[in-house]
Amino acid sequence: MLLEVKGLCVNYGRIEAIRDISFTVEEGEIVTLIGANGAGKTTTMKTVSGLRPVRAGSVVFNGQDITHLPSHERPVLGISQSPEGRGCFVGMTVMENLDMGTYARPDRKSKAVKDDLERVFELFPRLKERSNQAAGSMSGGEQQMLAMGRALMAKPKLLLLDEPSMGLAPKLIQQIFDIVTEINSQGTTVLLVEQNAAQALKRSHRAYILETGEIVREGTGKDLADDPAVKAAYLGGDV
Amino acid sequence: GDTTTPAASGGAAACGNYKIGMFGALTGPNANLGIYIQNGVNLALDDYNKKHADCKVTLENYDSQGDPTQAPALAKKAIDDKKVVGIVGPAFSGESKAADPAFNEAGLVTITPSATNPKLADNGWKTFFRALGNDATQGPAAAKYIKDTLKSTKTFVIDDASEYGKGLADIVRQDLGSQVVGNDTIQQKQTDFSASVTKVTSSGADALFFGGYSPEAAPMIKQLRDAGWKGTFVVADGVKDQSFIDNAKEAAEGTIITCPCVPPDVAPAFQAAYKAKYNEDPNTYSGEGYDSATILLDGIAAGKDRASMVDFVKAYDKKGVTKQLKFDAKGESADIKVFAYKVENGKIVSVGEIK
Amino acid sequence: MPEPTQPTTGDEVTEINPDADIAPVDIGVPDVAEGEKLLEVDEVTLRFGGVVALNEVSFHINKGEILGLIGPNGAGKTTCFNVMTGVYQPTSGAVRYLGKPLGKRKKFQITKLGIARTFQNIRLFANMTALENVLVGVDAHHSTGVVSAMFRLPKHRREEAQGFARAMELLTFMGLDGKANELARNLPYGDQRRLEIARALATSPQLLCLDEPAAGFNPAEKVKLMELIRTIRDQGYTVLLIEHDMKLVMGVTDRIVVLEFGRKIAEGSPAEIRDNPAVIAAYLGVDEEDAS
Amino acid sequence: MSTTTSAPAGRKPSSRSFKERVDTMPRAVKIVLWVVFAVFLFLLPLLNIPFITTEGSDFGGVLFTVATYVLVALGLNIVVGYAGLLDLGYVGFYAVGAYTVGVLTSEHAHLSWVLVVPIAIVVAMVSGVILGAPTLRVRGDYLAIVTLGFGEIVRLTLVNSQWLGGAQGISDIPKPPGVELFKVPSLDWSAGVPVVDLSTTSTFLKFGINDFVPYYWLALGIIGLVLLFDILVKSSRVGRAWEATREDEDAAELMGVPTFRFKLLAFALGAAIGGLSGALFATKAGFISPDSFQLLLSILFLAAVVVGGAGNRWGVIVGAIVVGYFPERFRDFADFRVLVFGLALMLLAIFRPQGLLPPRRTVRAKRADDRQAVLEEGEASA
Amino acid sequence: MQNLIDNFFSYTITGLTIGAVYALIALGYTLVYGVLRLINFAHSEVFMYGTFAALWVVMILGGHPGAGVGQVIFWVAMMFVAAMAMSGLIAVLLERVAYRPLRKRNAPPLIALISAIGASFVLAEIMGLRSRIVGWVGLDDTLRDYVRNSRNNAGLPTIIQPQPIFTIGGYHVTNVDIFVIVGAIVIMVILDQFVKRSRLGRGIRAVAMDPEAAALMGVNRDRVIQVTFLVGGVMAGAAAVFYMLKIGITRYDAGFILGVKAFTAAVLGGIGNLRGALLGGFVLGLAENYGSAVVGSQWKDVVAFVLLVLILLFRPTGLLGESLGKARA
Ligand SMILES: Nc1ncnc2c1ncn2[C@@H]1O[C@H](COP(=O)(O)OP(=O)(O)OP(=O)(O)O)[C@@H](O)[C@H]1O
Ligand SMILES: Nc1ncnc2c1ncn2[C@@H]1O[C@H](COP(=O)(O)OP(=O)(O)OP(=O)(O)O)[C@@H](O)[C@H]1O
Ligand SMILES: CC(C)C[C@H](N)C(=O)O
Ligand SMILES: [Mg+2]
Ligand SMILES: [Mg+2]
Repeated sequence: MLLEVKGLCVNYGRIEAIRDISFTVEEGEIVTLIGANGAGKTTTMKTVSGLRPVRAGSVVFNGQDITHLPSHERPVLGISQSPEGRGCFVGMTVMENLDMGTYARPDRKSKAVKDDLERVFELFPRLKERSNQAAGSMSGGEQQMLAMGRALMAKPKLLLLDEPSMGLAPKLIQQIFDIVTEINSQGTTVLLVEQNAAQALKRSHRAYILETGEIVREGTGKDLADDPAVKAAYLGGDV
Repeated sequence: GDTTTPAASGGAAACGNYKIGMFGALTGPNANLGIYIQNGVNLALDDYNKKHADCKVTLENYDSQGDPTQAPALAKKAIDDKKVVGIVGPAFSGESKAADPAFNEAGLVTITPSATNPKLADNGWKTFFRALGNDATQGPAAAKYIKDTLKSTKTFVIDDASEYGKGLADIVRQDLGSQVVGNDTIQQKQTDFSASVTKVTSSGADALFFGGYSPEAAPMIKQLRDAGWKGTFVVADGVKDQSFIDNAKEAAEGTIITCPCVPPDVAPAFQAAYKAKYNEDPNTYSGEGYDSATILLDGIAAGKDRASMVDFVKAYDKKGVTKQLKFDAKGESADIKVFAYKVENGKIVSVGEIK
Repeated sequence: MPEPTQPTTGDEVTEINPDADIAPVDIGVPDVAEGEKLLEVDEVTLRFGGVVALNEVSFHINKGEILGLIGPNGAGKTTCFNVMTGVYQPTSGAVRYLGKPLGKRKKFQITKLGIARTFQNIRLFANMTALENVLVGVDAHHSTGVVSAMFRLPKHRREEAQGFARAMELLTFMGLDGKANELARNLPYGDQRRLEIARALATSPQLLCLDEPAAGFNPAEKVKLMELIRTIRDQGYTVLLIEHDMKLVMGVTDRIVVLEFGRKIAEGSPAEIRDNPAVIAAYLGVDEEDAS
Repeated sequence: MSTTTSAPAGRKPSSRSFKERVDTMPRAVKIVLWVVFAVFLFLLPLLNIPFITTEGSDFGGVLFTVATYVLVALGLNIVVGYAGLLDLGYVGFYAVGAYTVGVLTSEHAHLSWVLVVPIAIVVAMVSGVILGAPTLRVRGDYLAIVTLGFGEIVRLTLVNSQWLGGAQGISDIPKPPGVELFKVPSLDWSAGVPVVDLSTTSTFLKFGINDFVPYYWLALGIIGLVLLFDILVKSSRVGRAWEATREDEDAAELMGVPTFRFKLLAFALGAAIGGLSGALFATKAGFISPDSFQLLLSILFLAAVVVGGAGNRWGVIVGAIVVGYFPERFRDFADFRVLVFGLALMLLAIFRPQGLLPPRRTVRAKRADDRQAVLEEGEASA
Repeated sequence: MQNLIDNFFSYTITGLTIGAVYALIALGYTLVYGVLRLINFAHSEVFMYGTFAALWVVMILGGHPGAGVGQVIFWVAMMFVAAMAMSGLIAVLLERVAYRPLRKRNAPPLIALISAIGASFVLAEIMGLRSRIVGWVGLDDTLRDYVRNSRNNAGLPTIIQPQPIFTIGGYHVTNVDIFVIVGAIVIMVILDQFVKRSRLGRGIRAVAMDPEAAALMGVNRDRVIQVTFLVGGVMAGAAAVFYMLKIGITRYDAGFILGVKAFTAAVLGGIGNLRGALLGGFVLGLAENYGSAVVGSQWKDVVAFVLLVLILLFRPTGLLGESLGKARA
């Protein structure tokens, strides 16, 4: 088991953003969290990457209890997140942003980094084209690509993707999901949050549904996608 | 000593519990100058209180740190204390200008043992008295020394833009006339004088007169010497302070200091008493401080209060340790001497009166 | 015990009030008849160093329509907004509004002429209340200065009263009237998006430009947004919409302009665009329909 | 006075509970309370209340100083608190106001005080525009250093221009014409209980050289007017435009706010109030020199605004009182007073990071954050 | 003007020496600004402590004029060690006491400026009251020479006797001039390399732009900030040594004016930009000297600030623009 979240509670002030949620991610899986706006998906992701302090419960990664580990020590363990709202370093160039992805890599000086860079450029040719443009002046979708590319540069064991398709053109959304499937098949475990539930469920091994801070259902991607109740609530008129 | 006053020795009942004030820099960069004066004042008080053990006069300190902006508030404080019948000070010209109008309005007499700017006496302040010569004599004396003794033909003049420094330097400039080869103005608290140094060295001056105080004089001469300038550094009473030598170190050697203050050996009795108390020779304006305080104390002994003190001081005419203490209509001292001093082996030694 | 500052349970959905009268007030610009050209982008080119963000783009917007602006990421859609609102000056070409070129007008002057916008990344005045945010928009056409405020001159009183009424009307329309005194930054994401629209409407624009208003919305919310956009148009506004959600774009627009690499590659009705092979290749992707 | 009339129009100071309590009072009671408070403020220098009254320095003078700080803080609050422009050279405007008075009443002309003060305000305002017009295009912290430079340029120009009195300054600035209506006695507490002391009085309004109380009264009245002005302007379109500009300049511009004009307006108004304060200072001091306008003073002014709570006029008043009064109060610490003051600033910053009376926006936003912090700390310690 | 032309090299060289000091101090402002977007107002005091450390170590070692080369080198080396250690320590302490608690409380940047101002007062006053403070522990007699007149100047004996090395345009360039200018540049090059090699530059910029995202990349914010303060402090320590060798006198409030100048230099070059600080320092030093030559020393600071305003009007983010080592890190 790569990631095990048990009885997690996280607050914003008095607001309980998530209440007692538990889930697991096995090595090699794609696991999706879906849920309405404000259900607590982002909060869950931030807690796994250490940006939000935990009120109760535990987070175990690769057998190590990381509940209270500072966020900056987690990338070293192999957790990397592409945050919601992108979080690019707007004043840095594209290249420098990608460079930041390798900040915590022990092998950051090795050739492997160059290969990974090539790989990211292959996935997102636009980034290569614009490698010297300031991230802040990139279009919304381009920044989204950059955020994902940067997370990939960390070569994580567990990749956290928070709404990677937000703001992307339909064609690119397809590509993003293809990329997710591909890197997963190459051995990276993925925890995914998506509004684009239909696509996400199709691509993932398992999924959890969050509602107002609690997990209300879980199952394989296919089971949930076929479930009429889920369909009605989350897949509705989705493209 | 002088005559004890029959009138005021009327016992405790008539005792006014009077105070005199000491107004000047007791802390801050120019504290030494204030403390030298304060020492003199304290000595005068000791003398008085020994004689009037039943009705002692105490000293109230108004520490301006030499900062004119603090002066008005301090003056107000002194004025509000009704026990204060006279002030020794303000010590510096700048703070005098700021504080004296209030003293004048309140009718509280001030005798300055050290503020030398000539213009101070031109304001028509009834309460202003100066127990020493002003820069209208010190300036020409300095110029004379530069011309006659140093035989300088090319002199550079720098001032610090202060009431005192600029006033004095301007007088020196006027007196030196065409032999002034360059002028510059610096700021108080400035530490880097590289531009001035270049100006002085490139002017070929063989003497430099600086009107200002020791915190600026010390780094200035140090940097000049570092740049290889060999001329004579001439300064005035504002730099006659041990801290100048402590900080300029070797660079201070040979500096000429003018001062309307008497050398310690002019008044041996005072020198001995001072030495007994403070374990060192009287320093800049200690004697003047002693004399100024003595005038006020004599007034107290004569039964004067704040209101009547002005006339008492105006009419005063006695020999003090530094000179005959007598003031003209503007409050200026009638008896004026300017002395030259020189820094030798880390000490300021007198080289005689400039006549 | 202090009360909770914000009602942020996920299931609370803000309902709009389509009945509220939010019709634009007269802002002293000439009126254009329904269906006539309101704004015209004419051969506009914009370069950033080597990047050609817009390449001789031309299209126009008619009064009273909802025009969709779509295209792949980085195609130049937001840049187009920026040129229309005075953030950037075109390298060549011109934007004509009401028949006259915008020229070198400043941003605020263009707003006063009647073009308003929302932002792809929400940019509210985070530390002002919802009401104050909208009032800033309303103020665009007010002229009270220090003197009239200081003496509370009649002009000031009149403007304040009218402004307040209009701002509340707009908040009511958006279903935000209950949150008028909440700080913008404390509002849930969806409400922030709506508040941005309210603030833009407050300037009484002839043309309202929305930049990906549905980003991050779930399908249910997207449907509501569609309603909202229609209602806005029905109240007398012209709308230019950037959006990647095809369902929404196809469902609400009258006409669509497609950009790619800074060039216009297609223009037409939603149906035409849906079947345009160039658009499919560049933007929609082939297996798009069988996704759900 | 105006303080009383202004009260109902503005937001009340202090915490919510206090505000609530005040709000629920009948209007008549409120008015009476405000009147009592105003009277108390006017009598403060004569009440000689133990502990509050400074021992080391004249209390009337201290109160006057505090009042000028309050005035300055109100002006600077427009610039820093409302419009969000970091100004480190505010003392420059203060100096311009003071020197206008000095030059026109003593150094080069002998105009009447009543005429000169409005001129000083206008000159300061113009200097604000002159400084602002080119520099307000510079953003953020760059503006801080540019304004700091301005303050120093003003001071150094004063030092080096003989026409402006040079380093020696300008003295004999005349007093304002007084009206001498009545005498107000003071209280004497030396017996432990207050006794009316008829021998120590202040004359309303006789501007002498050794009684600072009338100057304080004058300043207090002016503060009331400025406060009223502040309340009226802030709660108008102008105030909203400032806030919007501070929050997001580009977005504000795109919502139709001519941000540059409003920043300039804030600068000019702030400068005018600073100039007014400087004019008062010069009037009371009777003597001004460039030393009175050191950079340090700009920093203290800024400290007053920030410590009090930039953006909240009541907060900055409290801040000004802290910064103006405490160093005097700390005179007991003699040499250590600056040290103690520095420590106090640090402690205030650490324990009241949003200022003593933060503006409403911060209060609200902070409340949520604080509770969060408490919960998180509880967790960490558990 | 004629004076400037006649003595151009003299003004240039002396301008460069003081400029070197500005530049080194400016680095501290720029580095801290780079991470915290904050004017570290107390940095001037960090520098001032360095000047005293440099002075005291010479006093302890009995430094005096006219010593042999070996001894002089030893003294100067010890000055560097002492000043850099002292300034580095004070800077780190400052961060711990005045900034970190605020960061933990999410304080707005302006209040951090106030805390910095408070800290600046405290540090300066402690130095200005050192005689009193050591008096409490009864050490005032023992330490007499170190604490005497604590509000007045404290002078360093001339341990390096300035010797003209070569003459250029009539100005005798001395060993001290060369040492200061070359030394400062060497130190900056070392720093530049250090920032580049150590990832510190990237970490600083990342933290400045988006602390959360930086944490996600594995950047330890507290550490980056602390190292930044340390490095800035050490640079100020180096500046302090050069200052003492050149000016020779310090005081408890010596930091203030220099701090303002150095901050100006940092902004002039483009705050947050290391090379900008270097350039800004030199430009400012030269401008001041040239200005003094042309319009008189009393206008020196006015020249400096007018120049600053002019440059910012035409280059609103300084000569080299913002952002720490953008092209390199
Ligand atoms: N900074 C914050 N302060 C206060 N409340 C917050 C904050 N961030 C999130 N919340 C609240 O916590 C809850 C969960 O938010 P979260 O962002 O995790 O939802 P989400 O599922 O990611 O939603 P979305 O689909 O909109 O991204 C919501 O009620 C939200 O309002
Ligand atoms: N200031 C700038 N400097 C350099 N390039 C820029 C700048 N602004 C935009 N660009 C580039 O111009 C192109 C168009 O950007 P724009 O933001 O208009 O795209 P968009 O169509 O809105 O895309 P998205 O759907 O991703 O938001 C992009 O490639 C972007 O990187
Ligand atoms: C104490 C003295 C050096 C003061 C100096 N003569 C002055 O007038 O300011
Ligand atoms: Mg989310
Ligand atoms: Mg866009």
